[in-house]
Amino acid sequence: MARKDLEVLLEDNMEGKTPEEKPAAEPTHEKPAPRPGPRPKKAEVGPRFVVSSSPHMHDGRTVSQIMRFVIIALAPAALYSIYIFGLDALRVILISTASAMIFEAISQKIMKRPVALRDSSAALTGLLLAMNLPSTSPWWLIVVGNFFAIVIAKQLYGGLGYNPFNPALVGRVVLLISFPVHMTARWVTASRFGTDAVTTATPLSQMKESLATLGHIDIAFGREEIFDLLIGNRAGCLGETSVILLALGGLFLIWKRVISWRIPVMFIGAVWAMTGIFHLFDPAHYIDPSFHVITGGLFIGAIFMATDYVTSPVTKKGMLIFGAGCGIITVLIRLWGAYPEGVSFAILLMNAATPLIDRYTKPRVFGAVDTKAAA
Amino acid sequence: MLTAVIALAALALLAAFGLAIAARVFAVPHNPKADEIEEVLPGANCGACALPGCAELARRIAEGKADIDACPVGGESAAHTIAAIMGMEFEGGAEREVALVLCKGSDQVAAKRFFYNGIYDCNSAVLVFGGDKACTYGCLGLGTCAGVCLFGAIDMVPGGLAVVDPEKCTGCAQCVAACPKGIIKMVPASRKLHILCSSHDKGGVARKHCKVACIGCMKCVKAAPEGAITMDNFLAVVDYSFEIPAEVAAECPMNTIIVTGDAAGACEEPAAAAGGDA
Amino acid sequence: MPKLVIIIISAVLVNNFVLMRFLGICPFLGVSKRVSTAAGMSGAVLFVMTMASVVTWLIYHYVLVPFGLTYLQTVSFILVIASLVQLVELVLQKLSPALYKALGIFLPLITTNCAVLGVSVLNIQKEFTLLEATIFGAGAAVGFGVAMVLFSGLRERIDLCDTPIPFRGTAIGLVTAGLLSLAFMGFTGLVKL
Amino acid sequence: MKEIIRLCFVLTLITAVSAGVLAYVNQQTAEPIARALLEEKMSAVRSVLPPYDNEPDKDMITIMIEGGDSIEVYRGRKDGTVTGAAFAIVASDGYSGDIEFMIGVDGEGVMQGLMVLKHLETPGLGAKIESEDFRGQYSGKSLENTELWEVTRDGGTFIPITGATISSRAITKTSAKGLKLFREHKAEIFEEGEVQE
Amino acid sequence: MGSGRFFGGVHPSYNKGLADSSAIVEMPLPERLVVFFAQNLGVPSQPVVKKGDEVKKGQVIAEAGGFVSTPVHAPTSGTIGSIDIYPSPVGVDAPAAVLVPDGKDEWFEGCNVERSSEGLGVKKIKEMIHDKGIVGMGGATFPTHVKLSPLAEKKMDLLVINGAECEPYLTADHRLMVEHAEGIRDGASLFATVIGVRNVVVAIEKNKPDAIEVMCKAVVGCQGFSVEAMDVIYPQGAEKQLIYTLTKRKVPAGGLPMDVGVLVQNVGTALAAYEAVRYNRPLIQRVVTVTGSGIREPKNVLARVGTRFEDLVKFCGGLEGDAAKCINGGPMMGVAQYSLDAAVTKGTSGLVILRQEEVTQFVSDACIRCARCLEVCPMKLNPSALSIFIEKMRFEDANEYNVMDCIECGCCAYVCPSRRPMVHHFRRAKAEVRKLQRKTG
Amino acid sequence: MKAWDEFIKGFWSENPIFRLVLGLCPTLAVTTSAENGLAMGFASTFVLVCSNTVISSMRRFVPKKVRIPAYIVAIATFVTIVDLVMNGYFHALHKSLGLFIPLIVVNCIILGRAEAFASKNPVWVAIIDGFGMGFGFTVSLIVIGAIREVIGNGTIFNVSIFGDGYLPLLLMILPPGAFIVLGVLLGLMNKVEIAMAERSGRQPIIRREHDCASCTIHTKWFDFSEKEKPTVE
Ligand SMILES: Cc1cc2nc3c(=O)[nH]c(=O)nc-3n(C[C@H](O)[C@H](O)[C@H](O)COP(=O)(O)O)c2cc1C
Ligand SMILES: Cc1cc2nc3c(=O)[nH]c(=O)nc-3n(C[C@H](O)[C@H](O)[C@H](O)COP(=O)(O)O)c2cc1C
Ligand SMILES: Cc1cc2nc3c(=O)[nH]c(=O)nc-3n(C[C@H](O)[C@H](O)[C@H](O)COP(=O)(O)O)c2cc1C
Ligand SMILES: Cc1cc2nc3c(=O)[nH]c(=O)nc-3n(C[C@H](O)[C@H](O)[C@H](O)CO)c2cc1C
Ligand code: SF4
Ligand code: SF4
Ligand code: SF4
Ligand code: SF4
Ligand code: FES
Repeated sequence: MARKDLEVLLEDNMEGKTPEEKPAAEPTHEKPAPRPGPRPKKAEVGPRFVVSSSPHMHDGRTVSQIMRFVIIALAPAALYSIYIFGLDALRVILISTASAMIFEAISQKIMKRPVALRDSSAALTGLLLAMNLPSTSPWWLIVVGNFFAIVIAKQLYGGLGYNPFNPALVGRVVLLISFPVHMTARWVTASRFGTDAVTTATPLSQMKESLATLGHIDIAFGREEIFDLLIGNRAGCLGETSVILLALGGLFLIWKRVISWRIPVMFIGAVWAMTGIFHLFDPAHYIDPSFHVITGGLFIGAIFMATDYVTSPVTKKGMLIFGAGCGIITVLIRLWGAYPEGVSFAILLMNAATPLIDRYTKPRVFGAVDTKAAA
Repeated sequence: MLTAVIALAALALLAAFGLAIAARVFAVPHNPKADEIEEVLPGANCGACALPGCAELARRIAEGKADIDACPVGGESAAHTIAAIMGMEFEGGAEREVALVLCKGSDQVAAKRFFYNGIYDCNSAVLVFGGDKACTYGCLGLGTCAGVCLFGAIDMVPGGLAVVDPEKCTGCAQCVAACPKGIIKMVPASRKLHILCSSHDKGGVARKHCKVACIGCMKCVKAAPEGAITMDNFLAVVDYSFEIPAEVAAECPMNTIIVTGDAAGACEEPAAAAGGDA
Repeated sequence: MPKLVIIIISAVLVNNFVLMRFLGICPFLGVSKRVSTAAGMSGAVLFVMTMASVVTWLIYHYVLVPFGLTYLQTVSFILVIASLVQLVELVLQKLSPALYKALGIFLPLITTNCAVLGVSVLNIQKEFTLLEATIFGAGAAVGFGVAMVLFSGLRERIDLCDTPIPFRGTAIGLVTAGLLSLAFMGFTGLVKL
Repeated sequence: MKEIIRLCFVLTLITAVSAGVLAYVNQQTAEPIARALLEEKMSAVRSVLPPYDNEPDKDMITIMIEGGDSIEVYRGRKDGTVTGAAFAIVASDGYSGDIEFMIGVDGEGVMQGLMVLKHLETPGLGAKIESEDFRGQYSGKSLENTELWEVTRDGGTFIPITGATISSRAITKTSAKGLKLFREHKAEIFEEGEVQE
Repeated sequence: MGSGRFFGGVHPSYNKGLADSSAIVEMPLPERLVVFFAQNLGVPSQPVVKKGDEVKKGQVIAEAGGFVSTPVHAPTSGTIGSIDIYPSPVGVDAPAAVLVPDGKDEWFEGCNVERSSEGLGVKKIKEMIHDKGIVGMGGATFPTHVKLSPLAEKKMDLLVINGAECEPYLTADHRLMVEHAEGIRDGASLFATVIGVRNVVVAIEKNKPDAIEVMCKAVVGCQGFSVEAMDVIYPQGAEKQLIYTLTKRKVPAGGLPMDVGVLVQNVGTALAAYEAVRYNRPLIQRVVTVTGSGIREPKNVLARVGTRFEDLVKFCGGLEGDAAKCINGGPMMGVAQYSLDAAVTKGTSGLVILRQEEVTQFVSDACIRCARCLEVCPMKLNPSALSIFIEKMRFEDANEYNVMDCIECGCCAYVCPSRRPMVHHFRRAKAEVRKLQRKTG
Repeated sequence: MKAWDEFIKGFWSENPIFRLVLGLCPTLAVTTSAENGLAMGFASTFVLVCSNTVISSMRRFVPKKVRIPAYIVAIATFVTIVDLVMNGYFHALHKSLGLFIPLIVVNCIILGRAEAFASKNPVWVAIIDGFGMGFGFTVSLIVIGAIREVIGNGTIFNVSIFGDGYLPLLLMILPPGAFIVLGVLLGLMNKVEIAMAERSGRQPIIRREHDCASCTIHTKWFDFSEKEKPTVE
C-alpha cells in the first residue's frame, strides 16, 4: 500500500498514540539486526515469563570482564614504564587511551549504533597502542595512531569482533611508516622516573647498525647486558622493555584462561629456534637467539597482540600455525628487512592469513568418519 | 615509416589469420541458438538466475534446460525475444501481483504471551512456541520478510508489523517463502480492498488476542457481492477475482478491513456517513 | 644472492604487483569473493603472465629493436598478448577440457588487465634477459596469487561483518587491501632491486 | 573463408594506418625527446659546475676507470680553459637501491655541487638527500680541506639526515670516491683535448 | 574405564543441593490433568477418546501412530472434559485431553497385576514395553521398543544404564537410584536379555556417592553388572560422550550408539520398563524435580503424567519472589515455558524456576572469536563460525560445518562471553538444512 | 541541453571512479599528488576523446567480429602518441607517471566507453561523452591526489600549505594510503548517494561489487566462431 495508507493503518492501530520512533526509512534492506530487548522492569498485566532457547544458565564471563583481565595483566608493565620513563609515559598512556575511547564513541554515534565503551575494548586498544609507542611521542602522533586503529581498522568493519586486522597494530604500523623519525630514531633509555635520560638506539637497531657499518655483529651480550635487557634498562617503546612483567602478565592470562599458551609459545619458540639455527651456523652475522627473544616487542606482541581473539585463529591447530608463522616472519624482517623490528608486521600479515588458517584447520567433528578408512 | 607499417600490419595479419585458422582447427561445437540468446541477455553476469553467468544461462535455455523467462533482469522483453529465437510462445503478461501481509496486529493492538529473548528473526522466533504473540496466526514483526526483499518493498512499522509497499514490490514472492507464519499472500495489484487478518480463532478468542482481529461476524460477507468474501473457519477471506466496493470495509466492527490506494479516499466518506446513520 | 632469487622475492613480497604497484586491481577486486575462484584466477594469471613475458620479450628484442620500432611497443604488445590468450583458450578448450574448465572462465578476464601489459613493459624497462623476464613474470604472478588468495579469505570474512551500509562491497574491500598493503610494507628492504 | 579474409584485411588495414600515424608522430617527437633527455642531464651538470661560459654538453670526454667501465665527464670552461668538471657517479650502498648523482668539481678538486639524479630511498627519509640543506654541505669541500669524508656519526663532518644515516653515508662515501677518481684522472680531464666540435 | 574424559564440556554450578536429599513424594491427584497426545519423539500418537468419555487409570487414550510411536494411557480414572490445544512443555502448542479425575483412581482391567517375568520371550517383552507406552525418560522420549530393536547386522555387546544426570538442579534420577535401585537393576537385565548382551554398566557421576553406593549393593551378585563412577562434567550423560568415557568408542558422526554395539538407557526408563513387564503398569507417572530459586520448597515429586505445572508449583509451596523463567527439564537443555498451563509429560524430568536476577539475557552481540565455544563443544564443532554463518542465513555453509551433528548441549552458549543465542541458531539451522535436504532429495 | 547532460553525467551520476568504479589501477597509482592526477586525467581525456571520435566514425565500417581489436589498436595508437608527446614536451611529468602512461590502453574506462557508447552513438555525442567522462575522471583524480598530497606531503600542486612545522603523514602517499583513501572516499560517496536518494525518494544506486561486468575488456577479441555451423548435440 502506498505510504499514505500505511499511515492510515498505523493511526488505526495507535488509537491516537504517537509512535515513539518513525518507521525506519532504511536506504537498503540490509539493516543491522536490532537486539532483542531486555525484560521490562515490572509487568502489571500480560506475560510473566521470559522465553528463550536453552541453555538457561551462563558461566557469567563477559566481554568486558575479559578485556579487564587483559588490562590488569598489562598494568604492571604499564606502571613500570612510568617508573622508568617518567611522567612522559603516563602522558602517552592517558592520551592514547582517552583518544581511543573518544574515537570509538564518536564513530558509533555517527553510525547510529549503541555506544559500547563499557566493553573496554577501545580502552585496551588505546592502552596497547600506547605501550607500542616511544615515551617521546608527541600528542598528535598518538591521536593519529588511534584514529587509524579505531576508526579505520575497527569501526569501518562494524566494530568489536569484526575487524580482520589488529587495530592497535594498524595504528602502530601507520605511525611507523609515516613518522619513522619519531618512531625509530628518538629513543630515550630507561632511567628512574625519566631522570637523566639519554638518547640512544634500541638494541635491535644497534644490531642492524653494526651489521650495516661493520659487516658483522658487534654488540656486547653478556650476563650484564641480559640482566639489563630483562629489567628493561634499555631504549624502546613503553611496553616492550619490561620482559619479566610482560611474561608475568601472560602467565596471569593463561591462568585465568583468557588466552591459551599456543600462540605466545609458538611465536617466541619459532623466533628462538630460527635465530638459533642461524646463530649456530654463522655467529658473526647472526646474534645469539636469546638476544632476539628478549629484545624488541616480541613479548608484548606474542602475549598481548598476537593473541587478540578477533584477529587470530579460533582453532587449536590454527593457533599453532599462527604463532609459528608470526615467529618466522618476524625473524625474516629482523634479519633481512629494512625495519629493525618485525613483530608488528608479522602479526598483521598473519592476521591476513587468519581466515584461511581457520578454514583449513576446521576441527574434525567428534566421531567423524575417517574418510581414508571409509574409502 | 614503411618498416613500421609493414611490421605491424604483418603482426596483425599473423595474429588475426592465425586465430582464424585456430578457431577452425580447434572448433568446439557450439549451439548457435545459445549465442543468439546470449546476445539478448543483459550480459551483466549478475547471477540472479542462480547460474555462473549469462553465457551459461543462454546455453541452458538453448538446450531447453531453463525457462525462457529465467532471467529476471531481462524481464519480459528479453523473454519475448528469446521465445522468438526458440520458436516458442511466451505467455507471460498476466496481471501484476504484489505481496500483502495479512495481519494488522501491531503491538499496540495485539497481546503478547511472553517476553521473547532470542534471535531477532521470525523463523527463529517460531521455534519457541511459535512466537510471542498471543494470536498464533499473526505477524511476529521481527522483519524476516523485510530482510529477504531485495527491493526494499517491506517496511517494519513501529510496534512490529510488516507492511508491503506495492509500488516497490516486484512480485518476486521471496517474502512469501520466507514468512514462517505463512501470512503473506500474492494479490492482484489492482485490488484495493483487503481483509488484514489470518486468525482462524473463534471470535471471542481472536478478540481477546487482538483488537483488530477478524471475529467471523459475517457482516462483510453479507455486504459484499455473492461469493466475493467467504468464511473459512472463522476467518473472512477475499476472493480477488471479484471487485469489491470500498463501502464493505465500513461494515467491519473490528476495523480489520482496509482499502488502499485511490479508493481509500472514496471509502473514508461513506464509512463516516454509515457511522452517522447508525 | 643470485639475481633470480632477488627477482622472485622482489616480485612476490617486496614489490608485490597488486599491493605495492597497483597492477591488476580489477581482477583483484572482482574475482576475490571466494577463495576457490581466487585460486583459480591466480592459476590462470600465472599461466598468462609467464607466457606474455616470454612472448613480448621475444617480440621486442627480435622484431622491434632490429627494425628500430620500439615506439610500437604498446600497440604490438597488446595485440600479441590478446591473440595469444585467445589462442591458448581455443587450444585448451579443445585439447584439455579439464584444464579449460579450471582456468577457462578466467582466461578472457585477464587478457588485457594491466598486470599483464605491465609485466611486459617492466621486463623491457628493467632490461631483463629472457630468463630473468620469464622468472619475473612468474614471480609477479605468484605475488599476485598470494595477495589474491589472502584477500579473498579476508573478503569471505568481511562478508559476514556488520560493516556500515555505505562501505559494504568495494569500499571496505579497498580499505582491506590498504591494510593488507600496510602489512606487506614490512617486507620493504628485504631485497634491493 | 571469404569472411575471414575480409576480417583480416580490415584489421590489417587499421593496424597499418596506426603504424603509419605512429611512425609519423615518432619522427616528429624523436628530437624533442632526445633534447628533453639531454636537458635533464645538462641541467644537473650546469648546476654543479663552477662558473663557465662554454656549452658543457658539447664538451664531454669519456674516461676509462678500473673494471673497464667508463664515465662521461662534462667540462666547464671559462675563456677556453677548463675550470671544472661534472660527472655522474653511483652509490651502490644506498638504503633501498642505487643512488645516482652528479657532482661538480673545480680545478682544485673542491666540490662545487651535488645533484641527485635517481634514487629509490624512502620518501620522507632517505628521499631527503634531494634537499638543498643536505646537498649544500658538500659544496666547498675537498679531499684536502676535509679530514674525514664521513658523516658525523662516524666521526666525520657531514651532518646526516635524521633517520637516514645510511643514505647520507652512501652519498658521503661515494662522493669521496668520486673526488678520488677526479684526482686520478685530473690530468686527462684538464689537459687533454681542446673544445670538441 | 570411567575416568576417561571426552573432549570439551563445562562445569556449571550444579545447585543440586536444593533437592538431592529430599525423598520422592507422591503428589495427590489434582483437579484436572492435561494429557498430551503426542508424548514421544517420532510419529505422534492418535487419540482414541473424545470429549465426555469415561476412562480408567491405565486405559489407552491414544494409540501408537506407527512403529516409532507409543500409546498414551490415562493417568487416573475420570472423564475427558475436553480436547483442546495446550502449550506442550516441549515448545509447541499441541492437542491434549483434559482429564477430570473422579477421585477413585481405578485401574483399567488387567493393569497393575503382578506376574512373573521369567520365561517371557524377547518378542513378548518388547511388545509389553511398547504397549505400556515406555519411552526414553532421559529427555529424548524416544520409544524404547525401537531402541531395543537394533538392526540385525549390528553386534551389540554393552548396555549402559545412564544415571549420569549431568544437568544442574535435577535430582530425579539421583533419587530414583537411591530409592529404587533393585527395580532399575531388574529393568536393566530385561533390556540386556532383549538385546542379548552380557555386560551392563550403570554409569553414575561422582557427585552422587549415595546413589553409587546403593547401586553397587543392588548389583552385587549379578553377572556382568558393574557400576561406574564418572567425572563430574556436563554433558557426561549425553550418550555419545558417555559411551566414549566408558569405552573410548566413538559413535560415528550422524550415527547411533548401536553402530558401536552399545545401547544406552536412562535409569527411569529401566524402572518403568521393569514395572511394565512385571506389574503390567503403563507409564503414567514419573518423578519430577521441582526446584530452582523461584520455588519455595524444592522437592522430588512423583507426579502423574498430565499434572499441570501450576499444580506442581502449588504443591511445592508456590513461586518465590520474582520468578521469571520456568523451565521444563534442566537449565542446560530444558525448554522455557511461557505459562504454567503446560503439564507433565513422560519426558518431564524437572521443573526449574529461576528468578529474575538469574536469568541471563541473550543479546546477540558480535562474536569476539574468543574460541571458548570451540574449547567446550563436546562434538568438536566450531560454534563460532556456525553461529556467524547462520546469522547471515548461510545455511549451506552451516551444514558444511556440521551443524547437524550439534547435540544442542548448550555448552557453547553457556560460556559465550558475548551472550550469543547459539543453540537457538543451531536449531534454526537444523530446521533449514532439513528443509534444504528435503528439497534436493 | 542534451549536450550538457551528456557532459555532466561523467561528473556525478556516471562518475567513472566513484560511481562506475572503473580504472582503479591508474587511479591508485598516480594520485600521489594533485599534479600527477591532473596530468593523468588530461592524458586519459585526450585518449578518450580521440578514441571516441575515431571509433564512433569507424563504427559503420568495422565488422562486429573484429571490433575489439580494432578499437584497441586505435586506443593504443593514441596512447603511444600521448606517451611520445609527453616524453618530448613534458618530460618531468612523463617521468613521474612512468609505467602508467602505456597502461592507459587497458584502462577500462576507455575501452568501456568505446564499447558501450562510442560504437553506438554519432560522432559529436561520442566526443562530448569523451570530454565528460574525461572531465569526471580528471576531477576525481585531482581530488584524490589533492587529499593524498595535502596530508601526505603538506603541499598542494607543490605549494606548501602548512608551513615547515607540518609533519606529513607519509602513509598517504605510500601504497596503503592509496587504497585506504580511495576506499574511504568511495564509502563517503555512497553515503552521499544514499542521502540524496533518500531525499528524492528513489533507490540509491550503489555498485557494491567491482566485478568484471563493469569492464568490457573481457569480451572475446577476435570473434571467429563459426556460427553458421550446425549444432552437434
Ligand atoms: C621504513 C624505513 C625506511 C627507512 N628508509 C631509510 C632510508 O631511505 N635511508 C636511510 O638512510 N635510512 C632509512 N631508514 C633507517 C635505517 O634503517 C637506519 O635506522 C637509519 O639509517 C639509522 O640512522 P639514524 O642513526 O640517523 O637513525 C629507514 C628505516 C625504516 C624503518
Ligand atoms: C547434552 C545431553 C545431555 C544428556 N544428559 C543426560 C543425562 O544426564 N541423563 C540421561 O539419562 N540422559 C541424558 N541425555 C540423553 C542421553 O543422551 C540418552 O538419550 C539417554 O540416556 C538414552 O536413554 P533413554 O532413551 O532411556 O532416555 C543427554 C543427552 C544430551 C544430548
Ligand atoms: C519412572 C518411574 C519412576 C518411579 N518412581 C517412583 C518413586 O520414586 N517412588 C515411588 O514410590 N514409586 C515410583 N514409581 C512407581 C513405583 O514403581 C510403584 O509403581 C509405586 O510405588 C506404586 O507402588 P505400590 O503402590 O504398589 O507400592 C515410579 C515408576 C516409574 C515408571
Ligand atoms: C587477549 C586479548 C588480546 C588483545 N589484543 C589486542 C591488541 O593487540 N590490539 C587491539 O587493538 N586490541 C586487542 N584486544 C582487544 C580487542 O580484542 C580488540 O579491540 C578487538 O580487536 C576490536 O575488535 C585484545 C583482547 C584480548 C582479549
Ligand atoms: S510477515 Fe511474517 S516474516 Fe514478515 S515480520 Fe511478519 S511474521 Fe515475520
Ligand atoms: S520480496 Fe518480492 S514479493 Fe515480497 S515484497 Fe519484496 S518484491 Fe514484493
Ligand atoms: S550446542 Fe552444539 S555446538 Fe554448542 S557445544 Fe553443544 S554440541 Fe557444540
Ligand atoms: S564463545 Fe561466543 S564470542 Fe567466543 S568464539 Fe564462541 S561464539 Fe564467539
Ligand atoms: S585497470 Fe583493470 S586491472 Fe588494472
